Amino acid sequence: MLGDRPWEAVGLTAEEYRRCRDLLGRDPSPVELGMFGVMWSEHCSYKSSKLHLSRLPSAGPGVLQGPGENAGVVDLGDGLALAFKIESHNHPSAIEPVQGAATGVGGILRDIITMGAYPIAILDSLRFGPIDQPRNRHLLAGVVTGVGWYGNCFGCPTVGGEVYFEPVYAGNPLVNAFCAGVVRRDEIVRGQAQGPGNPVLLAGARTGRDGIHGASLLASREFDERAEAMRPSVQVGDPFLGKLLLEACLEARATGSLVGMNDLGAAGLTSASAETAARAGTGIELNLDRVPRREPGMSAYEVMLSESQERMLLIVRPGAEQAMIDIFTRWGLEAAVIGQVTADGCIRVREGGRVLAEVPAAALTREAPAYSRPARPAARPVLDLTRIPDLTMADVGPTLRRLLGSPDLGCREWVYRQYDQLVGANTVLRPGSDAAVLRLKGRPGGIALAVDGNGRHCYLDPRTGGALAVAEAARNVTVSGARPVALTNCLNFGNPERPEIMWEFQEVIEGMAAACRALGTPVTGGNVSFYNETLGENIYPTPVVGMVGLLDDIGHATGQGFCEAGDRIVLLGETGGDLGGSAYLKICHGVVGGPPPALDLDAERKVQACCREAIRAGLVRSAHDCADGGLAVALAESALTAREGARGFTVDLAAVPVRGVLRLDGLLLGETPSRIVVTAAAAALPGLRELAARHGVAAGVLGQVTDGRLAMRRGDAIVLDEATDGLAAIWKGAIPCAMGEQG
Amino acid sequence: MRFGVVVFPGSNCERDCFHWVEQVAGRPALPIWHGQADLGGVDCVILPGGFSYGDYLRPGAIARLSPVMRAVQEHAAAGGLVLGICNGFQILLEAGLLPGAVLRNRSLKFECRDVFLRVEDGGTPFTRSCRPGQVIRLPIKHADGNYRTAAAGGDAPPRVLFRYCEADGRITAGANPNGAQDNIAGLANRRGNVVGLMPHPEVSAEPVLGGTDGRLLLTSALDHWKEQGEC
Amino acid sequence: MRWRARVVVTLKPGVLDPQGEATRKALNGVGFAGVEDVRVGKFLEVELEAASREAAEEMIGEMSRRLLANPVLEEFRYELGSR
Amino acid sequence: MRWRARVVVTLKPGVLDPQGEATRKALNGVGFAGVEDVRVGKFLEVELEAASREAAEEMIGEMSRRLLANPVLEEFRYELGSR
Ligand SMILES: Nc1ncnc2c1ncn2[C@@H]1O[C@H](COP(=O)(O)OP(=O)(O)O)[C@@H](O)[C@H]1O
Ligand SMILES: [Mg+2]
Repeated sequence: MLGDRPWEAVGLTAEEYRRCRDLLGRDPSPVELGMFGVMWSEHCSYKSSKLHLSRLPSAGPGVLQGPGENAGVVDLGDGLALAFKIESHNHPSAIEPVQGAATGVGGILRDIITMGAYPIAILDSLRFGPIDQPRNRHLLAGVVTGVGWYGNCFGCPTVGGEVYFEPVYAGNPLVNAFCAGVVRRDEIVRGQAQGPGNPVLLAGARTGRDGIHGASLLASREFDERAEAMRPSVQVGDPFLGKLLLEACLEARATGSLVGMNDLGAAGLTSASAETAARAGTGIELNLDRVPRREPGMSAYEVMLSESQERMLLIVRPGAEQAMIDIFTRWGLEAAVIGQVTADGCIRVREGGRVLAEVPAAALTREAPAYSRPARPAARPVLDLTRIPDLTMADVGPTLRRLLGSPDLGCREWVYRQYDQLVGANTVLRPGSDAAVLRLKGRPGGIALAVDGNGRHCYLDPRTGGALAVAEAARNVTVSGARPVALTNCLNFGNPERPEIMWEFQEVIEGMAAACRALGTPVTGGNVSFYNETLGENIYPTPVVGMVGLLDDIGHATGQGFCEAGDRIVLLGETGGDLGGSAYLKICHGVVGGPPPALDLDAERKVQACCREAIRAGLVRSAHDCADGGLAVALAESALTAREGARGFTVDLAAVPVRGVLRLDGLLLGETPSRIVVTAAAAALPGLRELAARHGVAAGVLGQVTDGRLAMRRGDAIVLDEATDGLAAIWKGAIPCAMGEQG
Repeated sequence: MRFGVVVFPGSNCERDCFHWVEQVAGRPALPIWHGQADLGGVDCVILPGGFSYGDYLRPGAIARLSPVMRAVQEHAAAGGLVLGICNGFQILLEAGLLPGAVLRNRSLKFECRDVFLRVEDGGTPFTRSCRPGQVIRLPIKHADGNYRTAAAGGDAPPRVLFRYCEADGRITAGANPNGAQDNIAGLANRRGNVVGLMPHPEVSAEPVLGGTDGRLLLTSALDHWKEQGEC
Repeated sequence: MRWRARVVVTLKPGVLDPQGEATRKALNGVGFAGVEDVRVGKFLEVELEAASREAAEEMIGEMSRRLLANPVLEEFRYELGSR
Repeated sequence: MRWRARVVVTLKPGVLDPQGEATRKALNGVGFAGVEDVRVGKFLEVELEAASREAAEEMIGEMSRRLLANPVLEEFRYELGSR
């Protein structure tokens, strides 16, 4: 009845089919095969990645929940904790950008809610092809609409993110969504089906035919014409229902009768039941006749695999069923007892009295295949700087204009203006600075959040790139006044069946692991998205790091914008003039090559420690790290995002602490990491100098904050003298113009 | 003075409103469930922002049918204070408690940013502690704030409380974030006891959040109440 | 008896239509130069149970006035068919 | 010649319609118990200039596919009349 190659229909290999037959000791039934298909998909099983992920450090003093649950959790002190996680929704967003992005946000919100937490912040990390092409504009516009629609309607602020444009993402846009939520330590909920005999409820939306095989077919395969044909399986989000689900779940938790909870995401009911049972070492018996359905005539197979949104699986104490159902009904939601926890470790599926599936939960989860796929280093384009003439001083103005006016470095306001950045009344630092900062009501402190990952750097040297991603995310949190404590990561890669992709993956992980250890930021969880390949083209290896930092005193929140004319501008850290993989070479010379900037983890740790202490000591007024576009762009951004009356600077490049003799382009636009531009009142300079010396960090006093003009000298030669307003118009107009919305 | 905040399915600024009232008035506000037939005896009822019923069909269209809205109608008719913020304002429009309606923003996009507002009328319980002509700064965050008076026009112009303006108070097209007719950001009924506005005072009432002008509406209401000597 | 009503809700003439305007611009932009005006409204399909056609008409008119259309800026019309 | 097209854009059968669902619940809630299902779509009136009926039909079909309807989730139909 299943044909002679039954595995193909569910995306398994003949070998994998044999494996599940061995585990069952018989042929799988159609429903069972469907369950194996989704649970053993790359997306759900991590079969190509799990052997390597274990290399990432995951333990640390503040970590209350590491990898393995729906989200990681760190301690905020005084009985409060923060749950946070990042997820990808790349392929769905490529097929239908609005719904794909919206359901991505909905999914990550439910991961946080599942921990019993109240979501307080979303960040979105986006990658598209160049927006001079209509399709990429369509994707950017649609994805931003979708992220905004879900987050705004749900009522969780979107406080940060990033957007990159590279040709490699044209066929495979990346849409990664990060969410953080607060929960009392003693109220953390786990996705575990504890206690045989406990009733199992399905709550939220009704179950429909949406997204059948989303996990196995969309998220776990390279992307080609066939994907077009799968369009009917696109899920539709309902943020309104999502918000009601949040309220109802919080009430359910408050009853004290909630034993465990798990959202229904990829692989729907199959995954939620198998995961919760496997985590608790129990089984679950499901009676599909009780599942509230949206459409008639759905088969058991469809019910088990449906990826209908806004649903939760709840495990409750016996006798609490009706109370729970009443809560959901009051919020206008469906809720029904669909089964119970068992002791035999099996997921047993009944319908119409018949048993349609009986599979050990472990077989669907722990026993899934794990591959150590072959890996082979790949050559990367070298950089011959002798073929690229250095900038003359006369070039600097035009070059800066060109960079600030490019979609790569232009202002992101067009994006974040479409997001509610404020709901929740916690947002202290909004999008537009290095990290977002939120206060914690009724407490002295707060949190800082940033997402970062430079795919170009990772492509040129995956190991260094992986370390740089962690370092930049930590730096962005540090310059905002916080102490980085932990991170979640979303690893976006190409086809793992290609040895060079596996090599990239392993290298990135090694690099990240080293940086995590050096900076003391364990990885509490994340997500892997493979098969970002379209018609043979693979994306850059793109690890996106979502970093969490803590502020003991919300008063330490520090923005990147200059604050007051007359303040001194100090550059912390040495400039090495690293041009490899820089935004400058890409934008102005169309070159992506050479080694990415070298990262000295010890120097990185020192400069961040120095910056944090300076902020805590009240020595600095603004702080901004040097990233894409290097020193020149960092200085310009600080002026362009400055307070009124402080929108300019005058600096002398001769004061920049350098390693060796540098070209002008390397000095201004090289992307040497571990550098931070801070401003301080003149009176605070000695203290700052002394502090830097104590930390062994080079500190160059470049000049001071002015208003109205951006001016650079080198000795007494004028390098740059531009009106701030002119540059501001170019910078702010970059994306609107590219989107064809204004001249 | 007792404040209440109505909770509709899909409201998402109700917690911010509770916090706001607590911060400014110093006492908690009473939660009022959309299914309730009465307002629990509050003196001022706040309809919070958010996406009641997902903004499906039209913002506020479904919420205005909730049982609680009859109580709000009666409270308003009896001269009780009613404040609608963003979606709350849209609900008041749909319910006919304030004149006019909103369309999608001119940009067709959700717009989240700070705007300057010129206070046009300091004579209502919610604006009395502002100087007429005073310029305040509050954030907006909405996709449907493009205010229109009735198509037919015929009826009297609305009692405008706030207009979008430049930092110096000039009313310009450039200062209009959503295309609203005559830069209208907020208005009142003739009597002045029912007020609605698109901007969000509740998230801009503490220094740590970067603005305090949001306090004005509540301090006004409190002054008004003291004067009535009913505190 | 079971009925299907098709309700069309449109902006009253003269009410500006940001969506329609944007759609026209977009269409002109991608080469449909001949497009002179676009107005965007809603199309609702309502399936209902009612004793008679009159009862059904009654219901539809009523619900359109109360919910489906905003009397300030919109007008509506409908067709009724049996299922 | 000048034409007016009426384009109706609806969700494909089976595609979830949260808006229609919320509207149905609301209608049931305020006493329209007989309402069993609501689906919400778009209604567009497009005025255009085209040499012939064929040319106009051609244009409308083309613009509906490219812009007015989202082929992933929606389907469309239209009527064409001259003005
Ligand atoms: N997709 C997005 N959503 C929300 N905020 C964004 C997005 N992209 C960029 N931003 C914000 O714009 C600012 C600049 O972004 P970026 O240049 O990536 O900062 P950095 O270089 O410090 O990582 C940051 O505040 C960031 O949070
Ligand atoms: Mg930065």
